Amino acid sequence: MPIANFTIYLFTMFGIYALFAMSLNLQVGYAGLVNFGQVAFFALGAYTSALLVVKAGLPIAVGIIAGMLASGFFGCLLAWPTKSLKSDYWAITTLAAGEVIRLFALNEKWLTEGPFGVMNIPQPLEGLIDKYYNIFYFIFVLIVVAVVYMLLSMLTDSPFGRNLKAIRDAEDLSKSLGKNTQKIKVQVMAIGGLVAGLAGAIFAHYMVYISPENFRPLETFLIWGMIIVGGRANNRGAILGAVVIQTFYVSTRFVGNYVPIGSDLMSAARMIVIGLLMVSFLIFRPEGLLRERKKTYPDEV
Amino acid sequence: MEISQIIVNSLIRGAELSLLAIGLTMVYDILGFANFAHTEFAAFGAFLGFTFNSLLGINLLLSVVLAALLTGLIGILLDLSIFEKLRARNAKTLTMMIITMGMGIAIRNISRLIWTSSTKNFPMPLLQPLKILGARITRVQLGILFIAAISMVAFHLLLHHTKFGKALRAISDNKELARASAIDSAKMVQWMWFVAYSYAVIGGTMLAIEHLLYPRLGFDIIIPVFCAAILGGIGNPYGAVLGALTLGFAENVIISLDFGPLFSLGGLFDVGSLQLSTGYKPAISFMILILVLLIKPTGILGEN
Amino acid sequence: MLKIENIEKSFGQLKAVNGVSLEIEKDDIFGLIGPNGSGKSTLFNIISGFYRKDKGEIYFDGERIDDLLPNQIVERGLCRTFQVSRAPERMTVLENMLLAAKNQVGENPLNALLKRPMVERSRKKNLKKAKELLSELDLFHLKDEYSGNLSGGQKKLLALGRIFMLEPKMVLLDEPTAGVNPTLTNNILKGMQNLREKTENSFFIVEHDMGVISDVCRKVFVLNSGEILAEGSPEEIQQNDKVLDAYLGRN
Amino acid sequence: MKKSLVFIISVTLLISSFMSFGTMANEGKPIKIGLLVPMTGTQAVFGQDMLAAAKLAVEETNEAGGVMGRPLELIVEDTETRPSPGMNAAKKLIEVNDVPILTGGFSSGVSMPIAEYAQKQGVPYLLAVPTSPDFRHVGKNILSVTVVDTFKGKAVADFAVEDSGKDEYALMFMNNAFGQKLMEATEDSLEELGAEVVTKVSYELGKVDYKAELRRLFKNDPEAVIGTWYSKEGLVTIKQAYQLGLVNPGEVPWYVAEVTTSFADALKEVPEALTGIKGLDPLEPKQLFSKKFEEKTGDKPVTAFAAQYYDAVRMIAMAMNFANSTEPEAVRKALFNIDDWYRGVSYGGDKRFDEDGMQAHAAFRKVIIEDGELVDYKVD
Repeated sequence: MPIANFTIYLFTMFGIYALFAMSLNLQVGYAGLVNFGQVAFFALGAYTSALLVVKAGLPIAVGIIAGMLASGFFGCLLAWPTKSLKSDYWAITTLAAGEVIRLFALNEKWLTEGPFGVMNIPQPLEGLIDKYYNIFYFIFVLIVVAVVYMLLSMLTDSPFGRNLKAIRDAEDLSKSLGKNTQKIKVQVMAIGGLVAGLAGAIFAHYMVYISPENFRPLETFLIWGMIIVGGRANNRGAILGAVVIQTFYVSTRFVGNYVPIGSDLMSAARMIVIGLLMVSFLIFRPEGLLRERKKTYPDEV
Repeated sequence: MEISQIIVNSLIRGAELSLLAIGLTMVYDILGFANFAHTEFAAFGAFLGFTFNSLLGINLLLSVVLAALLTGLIGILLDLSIFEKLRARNAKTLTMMIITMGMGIAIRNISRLIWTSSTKNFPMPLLQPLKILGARITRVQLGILFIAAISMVAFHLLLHHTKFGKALRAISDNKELARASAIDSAKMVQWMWFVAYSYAVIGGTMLAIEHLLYPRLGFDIIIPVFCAAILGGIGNPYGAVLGALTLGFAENVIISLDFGPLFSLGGLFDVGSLQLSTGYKPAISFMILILVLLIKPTGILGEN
Repeated sequence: MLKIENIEKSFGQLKAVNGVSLEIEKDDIFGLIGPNGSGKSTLFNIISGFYRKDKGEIYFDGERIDDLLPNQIVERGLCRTFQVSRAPERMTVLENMLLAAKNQVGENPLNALLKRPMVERSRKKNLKKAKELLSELDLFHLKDEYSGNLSGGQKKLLALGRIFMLEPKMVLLDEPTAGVNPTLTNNILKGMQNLREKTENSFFIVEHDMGVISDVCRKVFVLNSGEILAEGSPEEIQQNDKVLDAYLGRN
Repeated sequence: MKKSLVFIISVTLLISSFMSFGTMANEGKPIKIGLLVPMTGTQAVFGQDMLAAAKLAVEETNEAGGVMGRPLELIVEDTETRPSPGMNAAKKLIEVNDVPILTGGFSSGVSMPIAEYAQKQGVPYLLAVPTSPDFRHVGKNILSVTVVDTFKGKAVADFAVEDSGKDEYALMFMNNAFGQKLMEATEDSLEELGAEVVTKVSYELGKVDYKAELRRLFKNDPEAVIGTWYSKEGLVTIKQAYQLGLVNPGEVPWYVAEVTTSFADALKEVPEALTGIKGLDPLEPKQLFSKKFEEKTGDKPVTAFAAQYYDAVRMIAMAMNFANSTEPEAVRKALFNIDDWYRGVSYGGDKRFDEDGMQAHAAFRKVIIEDGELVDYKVD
């Protein structure tokens, strides 16, 4: 069943990227906060969970939750100094913060093992389920995606979600209507952080090994591609985008088997396509594949 | 390290960054969005210059000028084909910013596709350094300082003694008014892209000459360049130069400082020498950026 | 009710507001007029907390508010509109109204997830009120339209509607009829007066259209070059020589 | 929702069809082995070189009759020098292409998770370049054609101390798994020899400015420098060190753990800056491989890694012939039997494994750089 295994692996990765993309989508799509360093949150979730489980011997569930909290806390921390600034500054600050987290993981060997990475990260229930572990993990990820999707939909449909859209479309209007926009921005960075941290922790326990190399800025660009192609302010769009971009990314591997093109060229070409996809979607179909849904209230009163 | 050496190193770093920051700050100011592809075009232009110089055998200065002009033209073309339309559509700054990010990814990888990931080295004589006031400096670095100085004087003249410069300053001073007035702002904006990218190419080439040329060069300097522009106050080209020099100085000082005495609390504890790991060097500009944003987001020369 | 004392504000060399003092009582409509660049909008931005004053004090309901953030000022019942109406591109008219509702349970993300029944109840209540207000403002037929697609006048009406969702004690209206066609202008004024009678709150209107002001305002302040030039009833103002010279004389 | 469902289904079909192509081809004649190469990312520079060497080995194997009478074929996958794509590559090779054995690899950080995975899947992985001592403990399926870092560290420390007789050393190694282990090993060996390490500098890969690192390196006035680089970083470092006036091998000698790897670019670009620098390179017996490689590709191999890739592929082919099987476990066992027979082209050519599947022997060549050429060097 090797092919089935590979397919399950791919679909598990779809799920992890879908979580990751949804976290960015909440910040960018709903609240209009440009975050070019989302990979930092992913990394924090992954490292926190991995280190707590491997080094402190805590249960995996505790690790995952701690990973989420660490990443959510980092969101607050990052949002604090920038909360009153224009969104351009967010873009730059987050881009830089993403690199700082990676540098920290690379340089603080006493804590993170530096470039060696964290090895032998335990997997949930690994002793109990043996043969079909891939399938088990895939189902686990699927359930997490479904739950997160549901919770995020509840959030974005709520007055909180409406406040986010108002900040995105007209920040001073929200202020004039009594919204504490700074607090809301901190909240949304925290929630986005929680979800990205969750994605990171799940990733770490799936890969069994993480190192700073996993968290290069490239990952952030990939998920940007996902939400722009899939559709901003639409969680289904984020999931669809994750599937499309990830499929494109992996399938170029297969193309390489049939078309004689150097692998370096292939990788460059792949990123050119993703860059151009971002640009042309924003010009010709800014809403993405799945557009933001209009919220209507049927006559119920 | 000798203080004279710190000053020389800071000057060189500052000179390279300022030519990049000038264009970034102009575009940011006039069009209202951060151009994340700015440094990528600098690297792209440096590659063009390298190609002219070492493959076609054109003289180095001429190659750089040609590359700068060509990249400037690309800037104009991109404005005509993309940004002008988006401005007409009143696209949000967020959209513009993400487009430049996407564009940056594409340009970076186009360079990779054309010139491959392997590094290029501008053919330069490798010479032992000269010693000036105790500081070591190479002839190439002296040349870089010289060209940067000339470029900055030229920019000053451009800003104050040409129709373009006057229009640019007018728009910068009062954007509402300029939009309403008869100034042909579309044409002016295109000139601005041209100047911004040409200067970026000069800066990028200087970086490539001093160090190395490779496709990710543009991405590696994006944070310092932004930091310099913000430090100097967005929209202020002189501020950008000052910001770049300040950043260069800060980077060099912080990395050579020994924090040991500070943490020993006046000799109470023996902590030995305590220096920031050089691995954190790229993080210095980020720390400065955060500090500026916290204390004075309008930059050193900016108004409140 | 609103007391402004000696407010000053400069932008670089330019003194936009230069020592303005004025007082506004409860339950009536007041006007603020002045030529372009006289500092009206700047003053509004200072009162509503969008700009920081350089000097001076502002009191609302006896409480000092000049150091508060915009949202804190709104919480105390002092609300504003903008000269160029803000209209979120991808939010419907009805969502705009719901956005403005005060103290919604579901604005806290935790409540939105955990206190679903309460959120639902508050939503129903606000929905009812929003629909009623929309009907009164003659916007009900547009309730599912994106607010970004409305005309300028409709946006101004919507701005008024949002303000009333907030149940304010006092409203600062920044040129509520500028650039609006006469029919809609009437709608806006009528809506404003109707609602004011019902809710007994005060209005402070910036206008440059003297006609609008004299129709609805009890008292008018005239601002010129950042200073109060005159104050009084619309009739008094229209006969004030200084005002005629500085402002009306040019028309 | 319907649309996205249709989309997901079509994507699945697309992927499966690609994959079934893969397996159908698998039933054809050639015997396939999986090769992991960094063709992109930070170490792409070496990728071409190593791939060419592996292809040369395949060609020679096939000219000599192939494997069990069938042609040998490489399935090449790019690791992008990143763990996740590396893992994707390995999974694809094992699960889709169903290869009986993996080889190649470059950075230990990328290869470690792959090794863990291959061990679990029961597929042997013959490491061609990664050198972390940790591979020893992953499991029986992990074997190596190259010596671990501890060997190299000891070798360069011995050379430096024996040659220079100095006591105070400054070390400069890259901040990745390879560099850090090598630095540890070098430091330990130096201390055993009674010498002292006065400064340790770890540098981040891929930067263009190592002036700060170089100043650190010389801060405590070391009597000699030991370090290693990858080609690009080596070029920048030596250029800037030279311009800072820090390269005076007459006064402060430099010893480099892997000369060709460190200075592949620098030897071409700035040979004058390298004069007098000494170091080690894996010994390639009689340079036979380099000659063949040059005939084939027109260039000399850039680094010694090429020879290691060549060895890995030749050894796998030989093992399959010995075992007369492509069954993973049989091939793995056979690798232990061929090692007395096979004469390699890297590290002196002795390719005998120890009981953990690691290399037990290594021979180095001591060189000094003169006029951009590596010249054999003898310690007096």
